[in-house]
Amino acid sequence: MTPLSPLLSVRNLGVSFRMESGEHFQALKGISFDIAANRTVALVGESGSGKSVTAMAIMRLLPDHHTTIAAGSEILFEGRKLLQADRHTLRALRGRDIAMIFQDPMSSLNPVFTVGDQIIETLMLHTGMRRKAARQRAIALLQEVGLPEPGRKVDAYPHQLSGGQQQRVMIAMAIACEPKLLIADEPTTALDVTIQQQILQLLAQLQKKHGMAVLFITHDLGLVGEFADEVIVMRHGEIREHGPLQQVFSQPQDAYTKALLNCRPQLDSRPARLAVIDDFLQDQPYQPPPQRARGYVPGDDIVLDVQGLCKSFESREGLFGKRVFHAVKDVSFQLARGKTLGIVGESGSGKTTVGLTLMRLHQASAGRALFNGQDILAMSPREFHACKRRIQIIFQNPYASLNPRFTVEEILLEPMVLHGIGHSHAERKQLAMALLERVGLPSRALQKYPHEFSGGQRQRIAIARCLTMKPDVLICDESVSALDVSVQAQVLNLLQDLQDECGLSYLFISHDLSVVKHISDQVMVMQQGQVVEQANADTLYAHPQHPYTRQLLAAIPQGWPHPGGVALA
Amino acid sequence: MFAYILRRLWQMVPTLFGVMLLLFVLFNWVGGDPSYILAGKSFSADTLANIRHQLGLDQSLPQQFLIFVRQVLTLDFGISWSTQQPVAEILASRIGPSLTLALPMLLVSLLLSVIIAAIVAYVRGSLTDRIVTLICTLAMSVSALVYIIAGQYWLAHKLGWFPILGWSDSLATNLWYYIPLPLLLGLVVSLAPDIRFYRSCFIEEMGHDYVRTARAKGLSERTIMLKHVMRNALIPVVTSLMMSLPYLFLGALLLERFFGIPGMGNEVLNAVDRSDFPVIKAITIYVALATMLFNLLADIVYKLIDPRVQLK
Amino acid sequence: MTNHTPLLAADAACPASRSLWQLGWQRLRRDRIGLAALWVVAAFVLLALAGWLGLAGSHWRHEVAKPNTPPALFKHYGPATVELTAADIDAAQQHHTSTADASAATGMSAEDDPLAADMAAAQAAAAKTAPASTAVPPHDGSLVCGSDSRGRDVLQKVIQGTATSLLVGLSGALLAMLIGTVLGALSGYFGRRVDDLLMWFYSVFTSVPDMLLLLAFSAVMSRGIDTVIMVMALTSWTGTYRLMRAEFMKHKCREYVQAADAIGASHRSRMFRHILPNVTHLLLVQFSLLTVALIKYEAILSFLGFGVGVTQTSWGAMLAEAPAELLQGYWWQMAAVTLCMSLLVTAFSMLTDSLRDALDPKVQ
Amino acid sequence: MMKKRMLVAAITALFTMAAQAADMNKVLRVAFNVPETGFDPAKVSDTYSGAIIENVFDPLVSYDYLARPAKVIPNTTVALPAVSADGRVYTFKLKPGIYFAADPVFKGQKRELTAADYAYAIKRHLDPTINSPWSFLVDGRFVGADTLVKAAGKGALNYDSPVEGIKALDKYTLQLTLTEGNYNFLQILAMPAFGAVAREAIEAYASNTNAKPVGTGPYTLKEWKPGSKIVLEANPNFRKLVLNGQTLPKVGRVEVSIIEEEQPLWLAFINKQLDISGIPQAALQEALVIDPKNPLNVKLQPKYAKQGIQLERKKDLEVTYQFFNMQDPVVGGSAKEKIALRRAIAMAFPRSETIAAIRRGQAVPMNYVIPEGVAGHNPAFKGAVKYDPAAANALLDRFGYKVGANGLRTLPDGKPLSIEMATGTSGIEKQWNEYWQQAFDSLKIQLTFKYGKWNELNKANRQNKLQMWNLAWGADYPDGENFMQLLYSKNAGDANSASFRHAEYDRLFEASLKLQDGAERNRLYDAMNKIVVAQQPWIFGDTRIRSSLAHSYVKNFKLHPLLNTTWRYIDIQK
Repeated sequence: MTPLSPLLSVRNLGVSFRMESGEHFQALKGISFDIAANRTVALVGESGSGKSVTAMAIMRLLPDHHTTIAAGSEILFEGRKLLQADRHTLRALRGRDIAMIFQDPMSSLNPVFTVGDQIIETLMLHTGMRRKAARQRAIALLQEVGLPEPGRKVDAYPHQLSGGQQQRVMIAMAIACEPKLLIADEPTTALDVTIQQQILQLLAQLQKKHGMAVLFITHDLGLVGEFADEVIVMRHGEIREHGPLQQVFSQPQDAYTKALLNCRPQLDSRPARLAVIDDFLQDQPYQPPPQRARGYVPGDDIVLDVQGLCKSFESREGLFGKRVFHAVKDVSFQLARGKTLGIVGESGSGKTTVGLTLMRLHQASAGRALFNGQDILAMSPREFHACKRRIQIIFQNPYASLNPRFTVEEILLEPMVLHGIGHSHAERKQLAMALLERVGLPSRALQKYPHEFSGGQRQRIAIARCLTMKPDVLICDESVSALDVSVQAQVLNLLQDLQDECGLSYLFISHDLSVVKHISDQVMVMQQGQVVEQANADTLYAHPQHPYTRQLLAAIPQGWPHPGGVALA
Repeated sequence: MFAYILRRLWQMVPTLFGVMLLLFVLFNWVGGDPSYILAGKSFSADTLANIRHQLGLDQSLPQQFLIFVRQVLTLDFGISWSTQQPVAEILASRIGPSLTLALPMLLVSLLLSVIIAAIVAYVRGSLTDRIVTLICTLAMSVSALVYIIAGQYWLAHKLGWFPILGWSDSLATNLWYYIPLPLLLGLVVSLAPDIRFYRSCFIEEMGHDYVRTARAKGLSERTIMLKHVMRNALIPVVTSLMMSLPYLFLGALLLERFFGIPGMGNEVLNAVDRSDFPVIKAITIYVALATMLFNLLADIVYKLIDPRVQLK
Repeated sequence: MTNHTPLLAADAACPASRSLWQLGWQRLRRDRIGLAALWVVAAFVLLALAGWLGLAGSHWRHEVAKPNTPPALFKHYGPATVELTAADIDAAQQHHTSTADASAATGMSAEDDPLAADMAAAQAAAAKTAPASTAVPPHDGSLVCGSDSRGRDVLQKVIQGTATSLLVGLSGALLAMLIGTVLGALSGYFGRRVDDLLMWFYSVFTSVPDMLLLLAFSAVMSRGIDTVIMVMALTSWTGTYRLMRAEFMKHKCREYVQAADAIGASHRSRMFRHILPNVTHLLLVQFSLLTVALIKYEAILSFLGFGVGVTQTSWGAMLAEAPAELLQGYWWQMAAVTLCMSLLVTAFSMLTDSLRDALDPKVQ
Repeated sequence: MMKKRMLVAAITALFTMAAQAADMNKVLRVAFNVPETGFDPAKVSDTYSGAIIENVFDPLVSYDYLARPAKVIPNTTVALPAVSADGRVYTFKLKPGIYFAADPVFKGQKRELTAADYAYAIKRHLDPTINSPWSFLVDGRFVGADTLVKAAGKGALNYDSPVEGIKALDKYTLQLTLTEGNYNFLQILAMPAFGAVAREAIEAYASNTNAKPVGTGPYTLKEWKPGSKIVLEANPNFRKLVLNGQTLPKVGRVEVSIIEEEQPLWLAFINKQLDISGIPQAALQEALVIDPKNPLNVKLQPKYAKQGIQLERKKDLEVTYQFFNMQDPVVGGSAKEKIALRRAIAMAFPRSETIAAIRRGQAVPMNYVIPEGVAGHNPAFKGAVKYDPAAANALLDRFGYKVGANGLRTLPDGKPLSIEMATGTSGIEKQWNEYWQQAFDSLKIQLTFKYGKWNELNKANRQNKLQMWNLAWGADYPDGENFMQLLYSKNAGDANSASFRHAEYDRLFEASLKLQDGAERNRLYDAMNKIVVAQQPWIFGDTRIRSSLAHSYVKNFKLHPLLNTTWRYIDIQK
């Protein structure tokens, strides 16, 4: 193989799916790219851009019965035509020459076999190793991917490992046969930032060490700077931009690429409003907006004063025993009117529990939450009912937070009916239409069902629902985490606008430090149910006091050269 | 684990109590008065009172229930009201034939249905799959009664392939001579729904991400099916199997009745018919206990197959 | 400000919005097998409706032919037994008496009978108004499905039986679902004490063998459709309970329910306005499964003597006559019922499969 | 195994005159279609258990197998008993040298049958702790027995306390003294329930006498699986019994299977899994060629006749009847309009049709309370009303049972009329109900059914909660008194299930008790029957004729009108 001939060559790949309705959906519209040996190519795009389809097409893992590969498509691996290869050839290639890591390691590992077995299986299949030797090799591999106590963990079942460890196992399995090409499909999306950082570093290391080519698929442009050589930006099944990393980041040619680079909140700047894709698709060049100052100032009106909030869960154990799990331990904070308090922390830190407990969706174990001087945690359900409209919550998953059997009208009118807002149906409907307009949806959306909207639109509907009650405090529980960056920017802008207009106070819960930095006046860092640090946003990010905060900040992927920025290792 | 089993056993107490209460209410309320059977065709009020006294029916309901509780605690249900045989002996003699029919049926049915289900799940969507599914659906649509009546009439009587009915003391004779026809008819009834259920278990498992991983590893479809999918699909299979075990004792009621198999099902019918409360009580309590124990066993086996399961 | 929303630009051209139900219906319409099954089931329901309304099968109790006439197509295949009639018995009796000592023939004389005068008058009145003998012209050999042991048209019986069995299946399933859903909803939604109590209730019911419950319940109630339905509902609610309990447990933690809680929706509203519509598709599937099971259950129940009374007939009641008929070689009633039942049950099962796929919200 | 048993039998036979005649290799396979309950003669009363008891225990007297009409002959006695002039004292002389079947209870000793055993057996029927279903046959019958029973209270009878009426005079002499003369007494004693039991066996197996029958009869119980299988084996200790030069019993082993469903029962016989069987109702037409001119004239279908299958028939000593509860405010009472209602229902019931369709002609209509074959029967009496629904309707019209707006008749006072009929749930009962429904429909009277098991309905009837119910009464002994007492007012609520109370009937019945079978008594019976016909407490049903089949290799196959089984006479020659 000469260095000139690429390891993998995708030519004019077109893939379409037969939808259930019988229509065909073109997932890939004839894309072409090469991956040279020993190179890392990042495939970046938002959901629905066709990046995963590309990976699956290379592996020939797309379901046969409703997939059509366009005529003239070609995938060459070391000169071999993969699309025409028979099953046997494919099986020999898969796992040995081309390996793959998937997004969700928990479901991608077979739950009923030990991780060792699953690695050994690959080894025995492709290298003809004996079981004993394969086991030794598996332990070595686990060691290599940095799994602690590999000798013991080799006999562990997937569920006994943490998410990060599971992903390490997946990686160990993928690199077991020293593949020439490793396809990593969103390998870190399901993981916490600190873990994500470690996995990325591990992948980079292994790539160097084993001399693999890597096709790295992600929706987060921010991740790829760390170790990609080339970047391919995809949108709607087409390649928008393809070039060396440096070039794509520093001199993006495509408006979409530019937009992607700009609509993500940055740690070092806080524009009054975030750029959105449309800003770049217009004719005029994008003018960066002015910066916004944030932070609590003395004399702020405190709307919510939480003191010593605790929440513990009990589970049965043993014959009569109970185990108590303290999800939230002695959390205190103050939320100022018209300001935002950000809560950050990794999964399991208790940040969501704080929100749910304040909404009384969980019963607090101890503590007080003074809302306009009244302790809402001590209220009777009847008293609290009146308070409910003053504090509202927006959930993480826009797909789950709207009742799929309700029309938007029903969704919006329900709280108004419950709280006696508006005097007649017509009046309420009028109000609902106005609110829809306000969150950027047309009024004819009223008659539609949630499943007919995209994630961002649904989140707007959820916001509109809260607005019907004119709340004082809005708890945003990972409200933008599930959204693509471009949509995320729109929703964040909307939230900001609403705050400016109505003087809303936000309790903004997120694991994304950049987003929290962008939107928050004050930030509270949580770890294992406790608050480790709490300060004005700028102070906290500039001068983190607690080691954990520092660790979190260090893990933020920011390794690309952007205007005015310096790449961090 | 030990603590778990202990706790589960402890939890059975209220359930058992409930079963007893239900049983007591049902049969004291509705079960008919057995004294009228024992008294014969012509009798005096004194005789009736005497019989009621002997059966303990003249005691107050709470007292009767207390006696019942004592019987359950000692697992001694006394003697049958209609034949005056010790209930324990009756049950002991009935359980063997029931199991002789039910166990082979269970095993053959399990084996066949898992194999067929795996095959059709493997070729899902194909003609074979559709034909098997159709046959199963059709087979399920015919009443068990029709199979038994028609099977006995044609296979045993008209064609003479099997004996009409009968039972012997020798296990071997039963197995090779008397069991085959009821077994066959039982299989026809039970196989179809099992195949359909297991097929859906297999197909559901085949849609999981780990199958994709296995393919990405380069495993053959057969290995994926037999190793990865089978093990996971076994979980619902084993669970449903365990749940069905207690019903083995009673399940083949119609078969027993038509083929002269002296099993539990027939005994229950007779006991209900004769208001033979002690026998009904005993069978119900035993079946209830078996149900609970097999449920526990199902959970433990579940744990053995699926390491994710936490016994709480 | 982002009031500008190109995302909805194409919205104007969008077709009318469709609920998940409508989507499900669309999917079902595309499923040829499912649709065919639906038509078959619908045809049966129509037939049953006609049966209930007396439009079809209402003459099933009329004796229109000689007993045990084979179906028209198999006219010559029926067993050639001679059916006795009342006249034969009367004639034989006359004959018997005449050979006995006629002089000793006694009975009740007029002076012994307190009603002698009335009897005479009644007999006279009856003789006067006696209509011409209403012997029904026997439909020999022209009945599609033959006749039963009383000379009733099996086809009419099957139609009437369809009506009853379907009624039993549908309403039994409905009632069982009602019990199962309400208890399951309470149990799954409220959890804790309520759940403990209902779970106890549930495990008690599942621990007692179905057959025994059935026998016990049927023994306490009188015979008839209503009893069969009640008994079935009381013994088969547990499956639905388990399903609904699990679903309500799952859904109550879903964000849309929490959101409803957050906006102040009451428990009742959350349970029945929010969660219930989201599990109804499962209920629908469960409903058709149960219906099928209960239709088959009814057959066994009837065989064991717990079926409908003499003024009603059902598939089970007809099958219960099968062993006696088969002994004499009269196979057609069993065949007719089995055919009908298979058709409906098969269609129902296929419809269930299609519904399961069509209504699955995951498939979009 | 078999040889060893025979050896033992041979050795024991050395000491007795009894010869083991039965061939242990011959097996007779028969079936019951209803489960038996047990084999203690004093505890069970069902026919099926009775059939087994009959073969294990020996009553004092029995019936001649061949003589028709049935004739009582000595069984374990030397001769028929000497009866005192007033007909109250019976003295029995037992044959010496009759031994009980070997049983561990006798500790290896041969146990001879004595008069005390019969005294004990009879007393057991009086024991309040046993609750004998036959107690109605012995209550108040023996001199001095009442005092003993009263002394026992609810406890066990004191068997050792002497009773004047039941006395063993010596080892072989039994003297029974009745409180009043009874012409049926010997037939009562011929019932299997009065077979001799050994006191030590009963006491040893006190907790389970049903499973441990120890008697002197031709067979012993070898194996019992309740409700499933009963195996009898020839009793090696059985006394020498010779009939027509053949030593009985002939067959060494009788296997009784319980098969409740008609289909397997019939198919099992056809496929030679059973040697003797009745014909299930459903198979009657398949098995028999019935002459429509005379349905009682039947022969086997040629296909079965060709196989040499033997057909035997007997008329059951029974009547079936649908009774009205005479105490019921709607259907009971002796007012004219009540009689008219009952009469109309009787007239609307198509009895001949049911005999044709359900009985397949294998029954004769009942016209007299006493069936044919029982002393006192009058074949000339025509008691049943004529089937005439039109006249029945006219009769109802006359008495003011008007047809209301809903098409149903009301009571004369305008209240709704609805009649409830008790019934079981079996298939055959359903067939009957269809005809009842038809009858009531033709009268435009609303009919509902009360379904229940026999014991529940019996209880309800005793509590006066039924209106109509169908019953059958089989002869306990072939005498008219056994039937006429069914309407005696003192038996109301018991055997008199209709609770019929009629002073004149009672007077005639009491008078008839003092008479022996004969013209004088028959005249009283006729008068009583007229009352029954006039008052209509019953709707007369029919008397069934039973057909039994045996395969060609079954020899000496013959039915007896009163004996349940004839197994001991049967031989198998394959």
